[in-house]
Amino acid sequence: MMSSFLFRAMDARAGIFIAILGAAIVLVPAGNLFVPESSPFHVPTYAVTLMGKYLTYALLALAVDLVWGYCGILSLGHAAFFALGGYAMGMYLMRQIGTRGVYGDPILPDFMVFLNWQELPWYWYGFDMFWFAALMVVLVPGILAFVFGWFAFRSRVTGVYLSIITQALTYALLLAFFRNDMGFGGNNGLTDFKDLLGFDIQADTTRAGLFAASGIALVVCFLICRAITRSKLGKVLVAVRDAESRTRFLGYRVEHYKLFVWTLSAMMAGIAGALYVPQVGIINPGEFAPANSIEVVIWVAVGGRGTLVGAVLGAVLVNFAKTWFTAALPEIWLFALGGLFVVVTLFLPKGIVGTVSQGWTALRQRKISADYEAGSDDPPSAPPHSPAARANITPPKPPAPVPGNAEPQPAE
Amino acid sequence: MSFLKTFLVFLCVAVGLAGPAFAQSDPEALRPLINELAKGKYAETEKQIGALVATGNPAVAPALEALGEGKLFFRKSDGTVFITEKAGKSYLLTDPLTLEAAGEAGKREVKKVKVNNKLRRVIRSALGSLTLMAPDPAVRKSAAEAVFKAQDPASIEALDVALQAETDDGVRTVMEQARAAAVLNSDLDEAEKIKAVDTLSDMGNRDALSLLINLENTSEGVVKEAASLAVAKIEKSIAAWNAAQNIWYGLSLGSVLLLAAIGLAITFGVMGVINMAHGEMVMIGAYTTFVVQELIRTTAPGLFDYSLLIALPLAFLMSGLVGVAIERGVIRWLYGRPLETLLATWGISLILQQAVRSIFGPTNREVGNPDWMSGAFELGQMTITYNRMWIIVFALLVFAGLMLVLKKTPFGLYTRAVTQNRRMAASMGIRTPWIDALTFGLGSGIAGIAGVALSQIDNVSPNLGQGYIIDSFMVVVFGGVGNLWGTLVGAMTLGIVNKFLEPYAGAVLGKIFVLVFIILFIQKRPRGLFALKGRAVEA
Amino acid sequence: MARATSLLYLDGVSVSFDGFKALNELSLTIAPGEMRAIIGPNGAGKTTMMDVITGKTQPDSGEVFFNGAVDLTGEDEASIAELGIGRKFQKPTVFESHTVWDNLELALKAPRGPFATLFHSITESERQRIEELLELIRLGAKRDELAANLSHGQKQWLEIGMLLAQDPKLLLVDEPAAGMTDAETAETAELLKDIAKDHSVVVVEHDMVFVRSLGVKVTVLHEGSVLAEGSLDHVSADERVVEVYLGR
Amino acid sequence: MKKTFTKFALAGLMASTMIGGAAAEETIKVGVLHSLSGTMAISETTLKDAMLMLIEEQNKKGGLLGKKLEAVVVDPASDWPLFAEKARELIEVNEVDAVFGAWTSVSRKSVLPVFEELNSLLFYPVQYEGEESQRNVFYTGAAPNQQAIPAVDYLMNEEGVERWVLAGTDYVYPRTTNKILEAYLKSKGVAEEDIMINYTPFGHSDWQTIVSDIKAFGSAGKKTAVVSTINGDANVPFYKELGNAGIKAEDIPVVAFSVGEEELAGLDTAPLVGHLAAWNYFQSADTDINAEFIEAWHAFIGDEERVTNDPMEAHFIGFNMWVKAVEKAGTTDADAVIDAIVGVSVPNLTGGYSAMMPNHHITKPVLIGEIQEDGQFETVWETSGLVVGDAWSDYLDGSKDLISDWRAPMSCGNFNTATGKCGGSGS
Repeated sequence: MMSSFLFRAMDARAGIFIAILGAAIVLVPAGNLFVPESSPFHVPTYAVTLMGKYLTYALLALAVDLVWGYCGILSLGHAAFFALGGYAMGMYLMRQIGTRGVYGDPILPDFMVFLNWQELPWYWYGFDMFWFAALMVVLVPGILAFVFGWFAFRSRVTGVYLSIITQALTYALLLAFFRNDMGFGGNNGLTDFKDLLGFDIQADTTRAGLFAASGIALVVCFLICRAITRSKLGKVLVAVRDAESRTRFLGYRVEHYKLFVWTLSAMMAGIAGALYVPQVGIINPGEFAPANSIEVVIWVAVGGRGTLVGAVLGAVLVNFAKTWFTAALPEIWLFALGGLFVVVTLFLPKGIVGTVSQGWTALRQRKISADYEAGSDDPPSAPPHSPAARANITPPKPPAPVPGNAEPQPAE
Repeated sequence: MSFLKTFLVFLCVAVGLAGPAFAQSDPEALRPLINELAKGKYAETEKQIGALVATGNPAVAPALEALGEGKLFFRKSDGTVFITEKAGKSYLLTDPLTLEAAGEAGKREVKKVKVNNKLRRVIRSALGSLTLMAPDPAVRKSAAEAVFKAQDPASIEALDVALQAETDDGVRTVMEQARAAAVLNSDLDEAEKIKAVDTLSDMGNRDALSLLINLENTSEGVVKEAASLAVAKIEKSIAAWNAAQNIWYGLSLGSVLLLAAIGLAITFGVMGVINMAHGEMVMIGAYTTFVVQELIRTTAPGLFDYSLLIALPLAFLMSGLVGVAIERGVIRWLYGRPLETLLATWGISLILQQAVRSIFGPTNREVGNPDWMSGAFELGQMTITYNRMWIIVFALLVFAGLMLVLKKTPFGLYTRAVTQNRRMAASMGIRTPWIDALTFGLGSGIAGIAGVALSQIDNVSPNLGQGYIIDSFMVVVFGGVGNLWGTLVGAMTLGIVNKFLEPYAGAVLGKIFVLVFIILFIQKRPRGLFALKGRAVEA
Repeated sequence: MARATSLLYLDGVSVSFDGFKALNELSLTIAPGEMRAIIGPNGAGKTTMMDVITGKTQPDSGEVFFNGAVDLTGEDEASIAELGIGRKFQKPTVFESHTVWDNLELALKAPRGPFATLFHSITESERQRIEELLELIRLGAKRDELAANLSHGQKQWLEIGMLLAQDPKLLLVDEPAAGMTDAETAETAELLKDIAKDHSVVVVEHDMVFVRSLGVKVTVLHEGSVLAEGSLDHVSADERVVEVYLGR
Repeated sequence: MKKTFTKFALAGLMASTMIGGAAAEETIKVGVLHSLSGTMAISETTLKDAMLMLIEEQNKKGGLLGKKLEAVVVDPASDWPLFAEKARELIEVNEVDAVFGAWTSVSRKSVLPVFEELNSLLFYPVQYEGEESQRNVFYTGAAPNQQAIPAVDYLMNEEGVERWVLAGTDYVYPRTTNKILEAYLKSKGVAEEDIMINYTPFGHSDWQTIVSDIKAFGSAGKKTAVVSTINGDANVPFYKELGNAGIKAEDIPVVAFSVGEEELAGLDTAPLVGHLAAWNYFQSADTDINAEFIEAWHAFIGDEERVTNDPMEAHFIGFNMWVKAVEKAGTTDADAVIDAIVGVSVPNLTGGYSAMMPNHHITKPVLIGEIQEDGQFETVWETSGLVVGDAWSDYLDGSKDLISDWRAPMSCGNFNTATGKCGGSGS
């Protein structure tokens, strides 16, 4: 059963994607560690860390795409789960510092010594063990998502209302973690990490290892998402996205389905956060900022909503653009980035992958119709499983939502 | 200090009895004393002020006033002291005694006589005593208030003289209170002190409380008892007023939220555009106010008090035009794809922020409060600041105006028609694209005039809009999307809840609680406060 | 008829929206194996009645029982569907971004839990059942077509097919013939009669020709309660019915 | 621009640094790491401009070691992890020899490990909470003992304040400063109930409740003052509320540590005359070197209205110290500069000389100024000599035994004098 479940995840398209990622997972660290610096094929450590960060962002985008692209839940608060995973990892890294902190306290992190905390708060216990922290990386976001989703989906909070309360959630967490009294380092967050599982966090090998770990996590999560979206459950999710109440009348407990992907997605976001923190070297409440969550949605939209490859591509491309713009055009990069969003929306409404596969479909369709003309009298049609096929039928300008009786539905 | 006190008494009594005689004496005799002010540090300056006051001559008042305001300068070359007024790069000099113009001096020729807070306090009480008998009741009142703050027993006699001559009841009350304050500090007998306690107890505000608490701690016997009673009484009444104060603060915060959210209630609530650039429309309104004020400052300073009124229509137009441009340029291609409006307007908001940063610079710009929006008045034990009051009034006016436009004008009718059934409206001959553009412009314009009001209480910086966008969405969603009344009630509710939580939980926790409250509330009412029920909802 | 022997039993059901009474003391009983047509002018409460039965709307007062013993008030849509009540909407609602085949597969009677569907692989018997249904609703050639690309009539049929795939005890069918050509309408009537052989069916319809062709007992709703009940000829003769509904 | 892209794409994505090194022969590169967008742009953009001006002036004087200086500006966008990434980019990709930048504590904390790992130099120009001393970082802003404590002394002695409100934004600088002040005040005999501590979030804009609390606290019959560590943006609405509520400096003075000329530029200061700030520099400083600096600044920025402020002076001092140290060492090599810079002394803008101390903090005068109607400060008090920046506060339990000395042989940022070991207080 399990093998058929995973088997479903594979096809040519996924194969290409995984091959590219796999090559990166091998080549980038190798290029950093084994190729001499003088060689043109040497990958600088800076690039390894940067790309490692992109991969964690890609994983976060994948998580958002799973709930939004396939189930129609527009989360404007996914950065919260990302940050919680990051904090769990950060707490582990903090405990690993031991006596190497500036005050040399063997137990208490520096910021606690500094604020005169006498002992470790209870919720910091256990984080000195990696397995515990690793468990918390998925459990804390998972449980929060489960509780939040349990209430929200049962109460049938949908559309923009759901989006806004997810935003309220991340905003509330931002303010809470920002408080120094919470015991998470306040605005400065957790920083000054030394080592991870005994490896020096600043060593090139560790960085290469983290890059590879991020890549592998991305591949595994991609396969899981792929398997889910291609299973019957995936079909139910799309059904929920397109006609929620119809799905209910078929006897599906929509809230259970939503809760399942929502929690899973939060856990994936948590893993992304956990891999992100050791690579950038800091976690602080800024990660909870609502603007971050909105940005993730934008990555997905740019890459192509409802296509897993699109989410990954979008995250990497937008962040690469950001890295480049902030260095090349530091004074006016916001014009470029803002302009990019507007242009993508106007001219690539299905995102990059969506538009490309739309073109691909059009080509195939032409071919199919040629085949049909040759031998069959059935009319040509778009192949299944193609988001582009839906694009064809989107009317250019359907009526705007009506006040009162149909609220705006960002989740469509 | 003590010799100063003695002289003050002398002076006040003397002025009261024979003021005119002094006024006629030769002012030139005072000049060496005034020129002394140019010398020495704060401690010396304090003594010199004392010496000036000791002359008992009201002619020293202008010089002291100028000193307090930091307008007293001395010429470096000869040490002569002048009252100055800045004029471009140089100073206009005025003789401190004759008050006649005395030419000009360059920036580097003159130097300011330094004052600090302590000196300003000394000057304030000195001037208070000097002007207790001034002809203008307003001056007498502020003089009495200054004396009240000084709490100087030496001023009792002067106050008694002034009280006898006083005709204005309002001023008389203040003088009595000032006398009571002074009596508490004096060595007068218990009966006098108890009488003073009564006066202060009637006064009943925080200033009186402060004095009485002090008395309670320092006195003994009957006086202490009376003071304790009075303190208890005042504290009780202040506690009662606190609830009213919290409601007021809540309404005030609510009105700010309402202003921020009301434009969004149109662009998002009515039109369904998830307008992330809404905050930037507010920002444009605030910057328009800044530009208007700059122009007024340079061309017609007299109009400064009207600057906000002038800025209002301009801000509406500016933000409205930008809104129309956004609608025509971007959003009209995106109807029916609300999510993509989020993406595009987010991009637009980045562009607008950076544009403002490039044009006006990244730093805060100064937008002044006109006189009628500065200061505060007391209502019972509540302090009500004028700017907050006007913002509440303004928010309600904007709300009422918007309701009128939407309910009573043809434009409002068309808007409702288009948003309810576009095809039907179009087939009835309504130009729906223009209605879309104008409705979006209206929402943006309202955000612009909100910016005018918010410029009075907040930073005018490129980040202005970002600070309000999340709160605005919360308010609109909490109130129920598409319902203006919901926005009004939502804003006020959130404001008041926040302000009642703040004293107990602190500002940060209070805000967290409000957010959690919104999350829980939406569970209970998944479509906001003013949701429509029935079949239409699922349509 | 007594509650115990009925399939569906509504007694004194009232629903109001913001003061408007959509259902007013409505009582209605459907026997097992029965097919019933429900007619009534706009706003008579037909759709609201369906909503109450399927759990979308909770009644303000009154009783709703299924199978004589199961109280439907307080149950949600999914559990009512699981009990065996299927519904077809007035406006055809199929999953437009799924193929015809997937639409039927989703509707097919099978465990409905997330984990069951996650690890679900289609079985031979399921495949056969879908083939049968495709045959029945005449969409065999379009099995891989996206539902969005079907014609209006085909969507109606697909939805009926989905209803059958659920294998419910009771089918609620809201205006199945709306927007169909005459030929399609006739075929639909035949199909429904076919279905009624082993299911209970409640049909809401405006089209009198269609109702007549079904040839079953008719209930007339007006202002949220039952105005008349009996054969179509019987109710057509009722003066009150003529007045509110047929009297144009 | 195309060239930049190619260069970056290659360096960043395709694993090549070949082109990156090409230009390094002709110029000495200086990194400028200040946010030009986001919430901190409001304060940091000015510092970027100040750096560009200083570099331009140095080039007019003939550059450094016979080479021209070249500024490399990046935008970390008020995003703290991005600071670390951009710092790495500056050092690894652009190969800068020193970086001038960061403002908030968290951005400094974020970049610290990067400078340590890559052994480069950071000059940090903002007053901060102390409790830190790092080999690769030079703290040219004030430590708490160079700002907070003298200000409290002034209020106590000159204004006779007995009751204190410590109001701050809830982050590490106010927390630490208030902790130090609380300990200090108690050591001066101030009772617990005469100290009120209040924290607010960043960008707090509704100050009605807090201002009214301050008013209430101030009506207990004792002279009261507010010590404000409220950060940046939140100050404008705070002072507006204060002014409107009629809290006069003569009654309840507010002394601020984060309000400078630049913050006042966004305010109508007429109602605020007399409120105080403690800094190491005011634009009003009456010295020739300051007049020159202001003139150069106005010419550079093309706006006579732009003000100067304390962090700009810190960059002025830090940059000149770096230049002098590089000249002394004869190279821009980080280790050589770190050795050479301790003891370097350069003129500051208030008429004296500031020197780099072995703990990588500098000596500064402390000035207390009162706000004037024209948005400037008037110095009402200043320390008679220079104050040495103290990395580890004497008023905190965890750090009172710690000292820092980066000269050989100690070379330690947290030497414990009680245990005689390097590496914190231990336990």
